[in-house]
Amino acid sequence: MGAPVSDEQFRAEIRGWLQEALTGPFAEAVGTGGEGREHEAHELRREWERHLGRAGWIGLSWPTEYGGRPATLAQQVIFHEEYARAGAPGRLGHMSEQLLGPTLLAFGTPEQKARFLPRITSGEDIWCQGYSEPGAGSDLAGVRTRAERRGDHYVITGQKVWTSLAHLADWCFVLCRTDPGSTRHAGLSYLLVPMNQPGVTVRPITQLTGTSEFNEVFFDEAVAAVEHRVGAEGEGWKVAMGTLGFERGVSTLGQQIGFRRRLDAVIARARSNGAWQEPALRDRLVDAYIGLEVMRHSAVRLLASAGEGLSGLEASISKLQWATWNRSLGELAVDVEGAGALLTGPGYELDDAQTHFLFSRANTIYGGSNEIQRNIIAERLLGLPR
Amino acid sequence: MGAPVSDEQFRAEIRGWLQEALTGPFAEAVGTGGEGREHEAHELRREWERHLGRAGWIGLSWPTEYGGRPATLAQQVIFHEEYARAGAPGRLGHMSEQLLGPTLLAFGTPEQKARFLPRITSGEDIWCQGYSEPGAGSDLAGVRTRAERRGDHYVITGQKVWTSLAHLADWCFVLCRTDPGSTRHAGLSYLLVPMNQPGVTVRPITQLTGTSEFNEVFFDEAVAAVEHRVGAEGEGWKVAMGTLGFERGVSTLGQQIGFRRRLDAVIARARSNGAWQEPALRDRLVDAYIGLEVMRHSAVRLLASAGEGLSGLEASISKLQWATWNRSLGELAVDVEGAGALLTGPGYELDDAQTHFLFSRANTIYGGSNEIQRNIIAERLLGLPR
Amino acid sequence: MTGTPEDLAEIRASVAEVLDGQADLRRTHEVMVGERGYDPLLHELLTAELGLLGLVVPEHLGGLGLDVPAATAVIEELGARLVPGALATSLTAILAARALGPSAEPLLARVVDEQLTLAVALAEDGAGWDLGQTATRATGAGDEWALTGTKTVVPGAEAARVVLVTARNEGGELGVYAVDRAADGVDVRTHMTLDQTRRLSTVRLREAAATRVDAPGGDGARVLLDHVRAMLALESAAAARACLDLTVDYLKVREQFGRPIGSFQALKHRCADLAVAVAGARATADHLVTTLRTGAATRSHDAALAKLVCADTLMTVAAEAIQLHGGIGFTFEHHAHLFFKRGKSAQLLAGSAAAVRAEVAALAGL
Amino acid sequence: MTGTPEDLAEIRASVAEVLDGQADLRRTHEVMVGERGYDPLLHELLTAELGLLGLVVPEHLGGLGLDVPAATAVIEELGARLVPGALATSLTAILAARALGPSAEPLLARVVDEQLTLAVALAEDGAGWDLGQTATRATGAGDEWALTGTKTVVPGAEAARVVLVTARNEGGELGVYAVDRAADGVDVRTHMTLDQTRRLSTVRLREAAATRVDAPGGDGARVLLDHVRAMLALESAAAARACLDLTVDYLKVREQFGRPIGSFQALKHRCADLAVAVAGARATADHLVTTLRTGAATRSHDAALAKLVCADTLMTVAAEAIQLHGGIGFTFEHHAHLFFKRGKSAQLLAGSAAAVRAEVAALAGL
Repeated sequence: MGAPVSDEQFRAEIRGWLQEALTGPFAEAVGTGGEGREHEAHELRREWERHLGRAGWIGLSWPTEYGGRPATLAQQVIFHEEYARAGAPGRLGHMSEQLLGPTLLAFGTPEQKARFLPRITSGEDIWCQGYSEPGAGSDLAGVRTRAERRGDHYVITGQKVWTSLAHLADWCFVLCRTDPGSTRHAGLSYLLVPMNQPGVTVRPITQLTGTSEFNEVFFDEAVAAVEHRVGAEGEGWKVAMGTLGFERGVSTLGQQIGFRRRLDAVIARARSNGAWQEPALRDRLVDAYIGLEVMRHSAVRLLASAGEGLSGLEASISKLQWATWNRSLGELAVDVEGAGALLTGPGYELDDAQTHFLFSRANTIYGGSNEIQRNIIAERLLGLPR
Repeated sequence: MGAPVSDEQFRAEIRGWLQEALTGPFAEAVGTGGEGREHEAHELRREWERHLGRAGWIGLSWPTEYGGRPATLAQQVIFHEEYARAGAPGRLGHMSEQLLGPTLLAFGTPEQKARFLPRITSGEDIWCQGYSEPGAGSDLAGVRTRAERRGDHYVITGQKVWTSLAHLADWCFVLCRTDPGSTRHAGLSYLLVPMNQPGVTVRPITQLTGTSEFNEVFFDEAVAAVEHRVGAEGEGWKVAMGTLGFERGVSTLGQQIGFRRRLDAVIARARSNGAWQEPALRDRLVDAYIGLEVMRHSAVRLLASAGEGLSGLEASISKLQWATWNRSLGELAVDVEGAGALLTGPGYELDDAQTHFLFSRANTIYGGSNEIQRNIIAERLLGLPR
Repeated sequence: MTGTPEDLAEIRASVAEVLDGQADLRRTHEVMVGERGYDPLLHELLTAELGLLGLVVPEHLGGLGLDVPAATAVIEELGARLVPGALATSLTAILAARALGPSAEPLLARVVDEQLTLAVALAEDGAGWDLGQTATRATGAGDEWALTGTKTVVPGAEAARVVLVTARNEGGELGVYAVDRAADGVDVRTHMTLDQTRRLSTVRLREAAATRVDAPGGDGARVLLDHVRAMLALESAAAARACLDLTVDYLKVREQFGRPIGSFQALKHRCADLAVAVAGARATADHLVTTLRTGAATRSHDAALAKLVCADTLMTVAAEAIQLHGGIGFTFEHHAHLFFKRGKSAQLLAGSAAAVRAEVAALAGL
Repeated sequence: MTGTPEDLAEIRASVAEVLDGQADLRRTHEVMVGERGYDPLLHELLTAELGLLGLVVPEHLGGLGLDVPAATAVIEELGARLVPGALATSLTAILAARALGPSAEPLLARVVDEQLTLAVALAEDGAGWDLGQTATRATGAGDEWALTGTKTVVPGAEAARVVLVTARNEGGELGVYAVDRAADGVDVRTHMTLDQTRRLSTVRLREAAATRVDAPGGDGARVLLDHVRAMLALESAAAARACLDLTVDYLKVREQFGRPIGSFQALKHRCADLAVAVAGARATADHLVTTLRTGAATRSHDAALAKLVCADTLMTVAAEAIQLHGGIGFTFEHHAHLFFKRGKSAQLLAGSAAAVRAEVAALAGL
């Protein structure tokens, strides 16, 4: 698995592998766990992570010593494209691979890398992200969760919110205030905290969809080893910001395939129920198609100029584009359905259009809200004064 | 003319008078001097002001001792409605009657009222407004034009911009800084300055329409009598703010008739050239109609609750609504024309659609930009913090 | 009570007081996830105890004889709190019945007498709200009619004792009929709904006994449709205002980056635009009330236009409310999503935007 | 010159340098109000002296033989400065001629040899840009044709020596013909235009001598239309970017209420949205260049889509530019309105938004 392969070979390989896996033992997992469907099929999807890991599909471009596999940026995009095209299940390992992994590669000690990365690439460990806090929202520098150093441990007390997968995760990467007198960006540290300990309580948050993707996590004298701090004490902000850059990274490009599937489904529905004959709806559908084409061209352009990865700025433009686009498509999906979209299944069971409509409201809030992205673009790309 | 008349009588009277005047000696003035057409037919429109004045149509609701005429708020609206419906010419006396008159009534000395108001109601004096300055824009408190007191006179030096009608006006009401050490709202005074004196120079500003409605006015040791200061020295801000309130007053309500005429003309054009068959354009036209209906209902609602006049807040909502609406209609007008709208007459002579398209960009800038109105609404109506 | 502005304000205030105590948003939140989806005790309180059903029923029929604005004020107060159930549809049906003239008097008398809650059933699969395509059949004559057909997405039916139904008689004429929910041949199936504050039902009629409510030769079905649109408009305008208030209040207290987020100019300007939209919706709804009160000929036009404007305004305000609240606005326990979902149901019920816009254009003679 | 990215950057830089010196916005402002409406000396400089007309003409025809991106880079640099005249239309016509294959080689050889500037005439009264409705007639055969008909809103004709014209022969087949402006039977009347940076002409042909440029049986007229749309797209994307830069620079220095107005968050957020739109337009235009370079089958689709997106983006940016500049942006001497007017001409030329959107949908198989 060491020798580099061509993009065509790579595509054929992942496509073939996905087809086999998803028509075989994981057939039931197809289409589960997408946006707004995080609550589905946990056991099966956990097994799926291990299956992916065993086949070497986790940690593309990571060093082989940690279980990674050589892959160009283009091949990473191909992976995401094929993954979406196949309708493969939503990744429980998303945080582990897209957020924590790159952070450890950039900032981790050799021991941390050796300990944690192989368990990510094997699909064994699931990680969750402990950044947001109640009352802080998009203002990450407002972190109030405290970590007090006692010997070779930190003792952590505080509360995090919007922690997806916390109820399933083995570990959490947590931004804590280690200098009690500090404010804002200073005095924060980046700690790796085991979830399975008495001081950690997870409480699911019920969302407007009626389901729970997100959780509150309470730390009540929870413990993390000092050796599991990433970066220097007080430098957690820098480490976390590095991770945020990765978050809006290469997977955005592959995401487009999923968007196209969604759009095609809405258009197909409009054609079958007559909504396509309604000029105002048809114009909105065509505009959605055009918007997706613009995003696709933007992604290709980024890819051509990216080299190692996306800068935060390009990522901000991309986030603002797709979040807003997807939210609009969600509304369009129910408008295409018409009044029939107002009826749900028993127990508030939502169909695809309804789920899309409701869940996509989160797109423009999480991972840096539209407002935060606009601040970043205005100040850092355009250079407008603070 | 002292006894109150019913609204019906009032409407019949003004309608009859306008018809007679505009089919008789002022037939050529019909349709001249509208938005973006301020440069048209000056002599005739100056005579028109005197004709209006002689017939008692200037100063509705002002005290009869100053040449005013009893009229309810509803009747003032009726006047504006009938005026617009008749296609009567753009008012050269707009600033005099809508801005200066109410200011003098509220803040003027008995002598000032006696001297200036009768010459406004007779249509003799034309006034212009000296508020905006280069570099200050919407920030009126940034006034830098200085007025130094020397005996019974002020000596004024500075520059004003966006002064419509300055080249025709007899007088200008000018906001000056009389306390040289002051900043912002303090230290300003409101002076009445004769335009026909050596220290005043008027230079027209050519706008993006290629025509000139607005001017720069240079004061180089121009002189104003101390007795022609309105309000106390240093209290000019309060006086000017009073005037701004009036500016966005009752005439807005009558304006709707003019908007409806414009909209009807665009729809008629769309019907005749086939644009109406284009669903996207038709939807925009119907939305423009709906938007105008909403403005009409808003105006009626204000009128019902207004009593004496409109508050600044209601005026801000109304300004934001109509300016944005009219600007959109301007763009729609050329889109209805299609590529033919790209051709002008020789010398950049613009037709109605082109004039509307270009000039309406000013609507959202002058008289308090959309941004200023949003600030006012957010802070003063919604109570959001500064 | 003579119907002066002061009376009207008093009625509104007293209803508001009761609702603040018994049916605020927190209560709506609880009620909507219950089995019934509405609060029977509140229905009882507002009808039997407060006599709201008789508010605008003429005195000679046993009502209080007040004018239209008394009922619309109550619809607005219910709308601002997104109160589930058949209270708003009852008042809507009563207003429509008033507009139908003498033929509807027996129904109005019965409403007061028996304290009947009402729903209005117009839409059908395939036809939607296009009255011309109504397929439900009415057979019979005089006072005895039998209705057969299926009405869909009917609001209020879960809590109503009588349903007003549009149907076509053997002559092809469209009319308005009253059906007792408890009668033989009436099957009401209530669905769970995207907008949890407004359950919707399928009403199946098989030779169900009915009385005719409108006078032959009139436009009773249109009167009914216009009033349903008016209900959606009034509710939406009131809800939009409540939702904006909720949001602005939050922006004043919520701090980020060391400042109340309501001090950030980008958010302020967006709120200002919302305030302009809300003011417009409110004025349009007020105008519609005047139209209903005076019986103006512009009723269909004004109702269609107001439903379009007010539903869109609520949707815009509620979508921004979620965004401006950030994460907390995405939680189920928060109220923002109730407004958002209500906005979508107001948009999609009683005619799609495209259909209603086309109607407005035609009625305006454009 | 081999056409590497470095070569391309060098060409772009050297053209930009010349234009900055000879054809910046201030100069555009002067030139556009002159009698001719363009700068003949600049035309001479860029053609005869810099040899831009030969840039992408194959070497065996006397050109430099560079690839498509060399010409599109020049179109973008001209577009960013709103340079009036026939330079962009010349390069557009040359790119189209290249795409037409061997049949167009004689024209390309002549272009280099005689330093011909070119315009492209497609639209007709009634037909607009609907190729199927083209009514201009071509009679003749082989190398000798005579054209009769009237083309309207033709950009570049005021400064071009040859006009490429779509016309229909006696068999009803649509083709592309080259007409010398100076030939008998050719009457070019140039109009004053709303977008003063782009004069438009009516070209009347009465038995005007012409040569056929495309090969029979091909889609030459479509190739021409696609390239005109590409020109509008590339110009607009570049102009949108220039206009945003202009505006952002102003917001950084202009002070109100004691602060640079660019520090007000509401304006910042609006600029951020513009930056996103500009980035999207630019990516879409870049993609179109790749399509033209590779001769991909998606040419018509990509050109239509890019013209729609880029023209709308320019219009949005320029409208905001006027608003964000405030009063000064409303003056004739300021540049903001030039972008605004250019945006409208890009929107209205080569097909209305509705027509182009419908084409995109059809070509995408939606």
